[in-house]
Amino acid sequence: MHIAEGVLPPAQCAIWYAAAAPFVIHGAVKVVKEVREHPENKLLLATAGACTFLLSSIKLPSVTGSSSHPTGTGVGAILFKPPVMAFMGVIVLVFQALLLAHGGITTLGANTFSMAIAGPWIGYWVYLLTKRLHGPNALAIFLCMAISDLATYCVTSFQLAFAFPDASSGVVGAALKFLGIFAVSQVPLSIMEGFLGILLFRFLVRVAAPQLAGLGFDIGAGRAGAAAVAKEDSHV
Amino acid sequence: MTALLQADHVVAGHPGRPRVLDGVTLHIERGTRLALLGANGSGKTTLMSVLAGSLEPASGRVLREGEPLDWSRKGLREHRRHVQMVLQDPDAQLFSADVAQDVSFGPMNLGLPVDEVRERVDQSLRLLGADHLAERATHHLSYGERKRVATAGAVAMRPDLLLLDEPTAGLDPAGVRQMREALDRLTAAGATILMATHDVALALDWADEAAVVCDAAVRQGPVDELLADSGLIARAHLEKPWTLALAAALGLDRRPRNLEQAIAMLTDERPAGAHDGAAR
Amino acid sequence: MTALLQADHVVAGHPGRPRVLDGVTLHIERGTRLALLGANGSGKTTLMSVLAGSLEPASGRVLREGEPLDWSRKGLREHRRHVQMVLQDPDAQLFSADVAQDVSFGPMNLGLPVDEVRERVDQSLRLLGADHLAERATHHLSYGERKRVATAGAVAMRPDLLLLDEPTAGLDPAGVRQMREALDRLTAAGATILMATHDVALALDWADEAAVVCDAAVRQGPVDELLADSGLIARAHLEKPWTLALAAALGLDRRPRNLEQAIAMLTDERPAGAHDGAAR
Amino acid sequence: MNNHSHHINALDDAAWDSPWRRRRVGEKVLCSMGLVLTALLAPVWPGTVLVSVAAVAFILGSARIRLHVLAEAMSAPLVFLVLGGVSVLLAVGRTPTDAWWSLGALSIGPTSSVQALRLFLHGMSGTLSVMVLATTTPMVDLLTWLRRFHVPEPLLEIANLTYRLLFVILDTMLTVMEAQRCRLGDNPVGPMHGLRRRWDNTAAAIGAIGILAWERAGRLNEGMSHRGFETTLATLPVRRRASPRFIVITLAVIAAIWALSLGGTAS
Ligand SMILES: Nc1ncnc2c1ncn2[C@@H]1O[C@H](COP(=O)(O)OP(=O)(O)OP(=O)(O)O)[C@@H](O)[C@H]1O
Ligand SMILES: Nc1ncnc2c1ncn2[C@@H]1O[C@H](COP(=O)(O)OP(=O)(O)OP(=O)(O)O)[C@@H](O)[C@H]1O
Ligand SMILES: [Mg+2]
Ligand SMILES: [Mg+2]
Repeated sequence: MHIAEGVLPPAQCAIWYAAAAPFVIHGAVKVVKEVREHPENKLLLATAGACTFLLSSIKLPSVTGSSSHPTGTGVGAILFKPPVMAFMGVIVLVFQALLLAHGGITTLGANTFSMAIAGPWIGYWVYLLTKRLHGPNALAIFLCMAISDLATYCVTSFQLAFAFPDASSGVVGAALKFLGIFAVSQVPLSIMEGFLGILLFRFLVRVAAPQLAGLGFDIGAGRAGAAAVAKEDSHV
Repeated sequence: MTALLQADHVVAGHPGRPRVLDGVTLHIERGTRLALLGANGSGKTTLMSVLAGSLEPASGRVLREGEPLDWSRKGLREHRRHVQMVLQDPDAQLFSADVAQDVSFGPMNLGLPVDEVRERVDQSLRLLGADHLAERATHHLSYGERKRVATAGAVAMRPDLLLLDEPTAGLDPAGVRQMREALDRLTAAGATILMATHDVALALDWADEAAVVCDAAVRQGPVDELLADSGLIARAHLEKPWTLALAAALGLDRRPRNLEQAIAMLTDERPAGAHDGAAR
Repeated sequence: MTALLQADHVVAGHPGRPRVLDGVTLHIERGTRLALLGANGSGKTTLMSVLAGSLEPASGRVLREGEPLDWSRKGLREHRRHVQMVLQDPDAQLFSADVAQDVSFGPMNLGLPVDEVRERVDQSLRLLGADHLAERATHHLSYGERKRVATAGAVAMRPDLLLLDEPTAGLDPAGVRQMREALDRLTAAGATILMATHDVALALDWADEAAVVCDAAVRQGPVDELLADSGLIARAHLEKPWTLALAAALGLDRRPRNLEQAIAMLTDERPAGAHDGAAR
Repeated sequence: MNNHSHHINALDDAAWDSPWRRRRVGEKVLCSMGLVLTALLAPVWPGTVLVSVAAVAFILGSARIRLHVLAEAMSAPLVFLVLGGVSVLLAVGRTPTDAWWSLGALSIGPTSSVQALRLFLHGMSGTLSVMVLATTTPMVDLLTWLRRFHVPEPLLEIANLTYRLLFVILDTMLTVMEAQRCRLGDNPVGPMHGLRRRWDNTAAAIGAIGILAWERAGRLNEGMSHRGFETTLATLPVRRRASPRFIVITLAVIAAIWALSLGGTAS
């Protein structure tokens, strides 16, 4: 769910651009440094970007047959770490704006902040926290996926509320309104995405354990992004 | 005459190219071996997707045993018990860690009891000559092995009709031979097979009938007849199989289908004197 | 005798399989058309990667014009001016979304002036019969078109030696013919070509020499001789090309390489009828 | 893999075939962004409406994009705009004195409806303005153009590769999903349409797509190293002709919109 082009007033566009910039620049610097050392990592990052983009076109099974789709930033946060996702998120959002008319250019800052920064970071913190508390892996993944999805949608709701405060109850009322409306699709979706995350990682552990280990999954955090990926890649 | 499967004035395509097939009619009789020929991008794979129930035509009908295909969830489930398609790229259809598990994917989705699933897996691997692979990891298989396992996955659904998209492409000659033997076993076990291929010699040798996709339409007929039609061959970017080209060049009114028949034709036809020598 | 490129007792492989090639020796003379044959997984692609300077052998040497290949960054850059490889899957090679831009990648890496790059791009697309594609999106091309563009990308480096991995696989017969015409133009323009293929008839017709990868070693020789060797053919999972099989079955001591020669052989030999040809 | 016009590439296909492909990217960006800013900054009435009209005229008239491509592209943002508009239209809380309609805590009044209309019109005109760029300029051209702003080269290369891989992986994705459908992966027997198995199967499909994508990236990496890839992906810059006429028209249209809107509010 991205904010469409033209919807935010100019001042707010600028504010959200300014808020997102440090994270994106931080991510971009990391990415540049990373690929200067390992040019072959360009491809892995590009793959991650392409997959994130395409993930949003996969339909999730549901009883009603509605067409909800995953956002996938949670998987990205676990596999590639949030700073990298902040930068890749911008690319994906630009592509979505220009290839799918989903989102926009002036609203890019706001959408980046919600989808590529707030979602992955909050999800990732929850993931680390759960692991720190010795929570089971599955729970950590579930919470990371579900909460990064929920965080994205909460931030978006507030962004819209600031732009369009409710005629009678102001920003808070508007935020509740947007939260309420989008909750219909987003709350079940985030839960589904959480479950999907568990199944997905279970599948990956079964068939691609070495690659996952290479990415630093479940072996220890702290490895920046795709550093280890490239080494694995040579014998995939 | 109710065909096992039949496409009736089908118009189908993809978002960017809505009329890849524009009024295609095709009959698949039970027990035939049907070769599907045509240029790159002519729409062979598209036609197979329509027949398999994966791509709904914009207009026209697909009939199974004379009954129009019901494109609902339930109808498609029923259809796929009878018609199975194997795609060209084996990697894209192996999604389990080991071979037996992968082959069991379809039967499990049919909700069969575990014992029956196990039996079907064994049997279909055996038919494809791949029973020794059952316990191997899918990503350790060679290309030819992966092709056979992917086919076993479809065979395990016990379909009446198998749609195979270029089952021999990329295989070495020995691999092609093994795949052909597997297809012969399947035919003997009662399956009807449609095979898309670019190999005209293989088509002529293996098939009874051919369907050539050309200019968004299909021409169906006996394989040796269609492949002797120079006009059609040029339009469909095909070439005459060498056996037919040879017979034509020698001015012989025969249509040998493979090396053996070509040899027989040449030895038959040669003057008696030469005969004994050559017949060795 | 200094070969254009030469592998000398090369041992090479991949992490899981260290000795795919175990002491391979191969000579590529300037101007030859060399066919590389062998079973799936025998190591054809591996050998080509070694020759292209992309996979360093565990032992043994690669020599270009008699000089051992220098595996440093600088040495490899020099090597790639002379030797270029085209992979089987065109998508594994086309990274740019725009055709002309993609073809320009190699020449740009050579640090050539933009005008010369532009000229090379045009020329190599023309040689491959793909000049009309220059402005198209890579992802809008058909499979055959992508194959030709990928080859153009290598040709734009103006290499002495082109290593082509199954350039005709997956193409329809017309596409195969076009690719062969393109290869003929390249040979006429002075390139030496090594082509890996599973199509023995194509190898026999096109190549002067063949190299068969079998049991981790390579046997090199005249193509018609190797492809008439039944023992080798069985071990290497190949098959005898039909022209040779036909000649052998008819007891003729000739090795026709293609349909025309086979027809010529049969018409030569027929009028004479009981002629000794058959009586051996 | 060609022409996989999943909805993903309707706009992309249009851009590649657009008669404006030969135009300088900068000119198209000027046109599109000029309209976007006008939509955002000019008085809502008649500014946004004029911007919409101008954008549609550019897209359908001058760039000759087919109507159904534009209509299809606009359908997704429309859903969002309608949803957003409705939620702004319905105020919650104490009913304002000037409300036209109310039901419990919900009400519609002049303030909320003006806000809703503003959201809708801004959104429509902004999105249409961006479509001027999206329907006429393939992503590669845009990325190549960004080079002149000294965006670090590796970042542009990653974006470029992402774009290329998008189509390669889309192809893989469609194949994997079709393969699963063929064996009833999306439609298994079981309670609630086999919901449990469907979840497992979806996870397996996404995982398989991920792994295949990974493998393909590895192969592309190999292919590029065969072609001498070391650090940068240098390619030929595309030659384009400048069109002062186009710039003048663009500026004139934007100026006219401003004049009309400001004149409109002044009167
Ligand atoms: N990157 C790799 N990592 C590990 N093993 C590999 C890799 N590439 C190839 N192999 C293995 O090396 C062997 C030789 O592979 P290669 O690709 O050279 O065969 P090939 O003769 O080209 O086969 P084909 O005709 O199927 O293309 C095979 O057993 C293959 O599984
Ligand atoms: N998913 C898709 N989306 C859009 N266009 C497609 C899609 N799949 C195929 N096409 C297009 O439809 C046409 C027919 O494709 P199809 O794959 O059926 O050809 P084919 O006969 O199987 O070719 P080949 O011999 O190369 O496999 C082609 O022009 C192709 O580009
Ligand atoms: Mg096909
Ligand atoms: Mg190979």
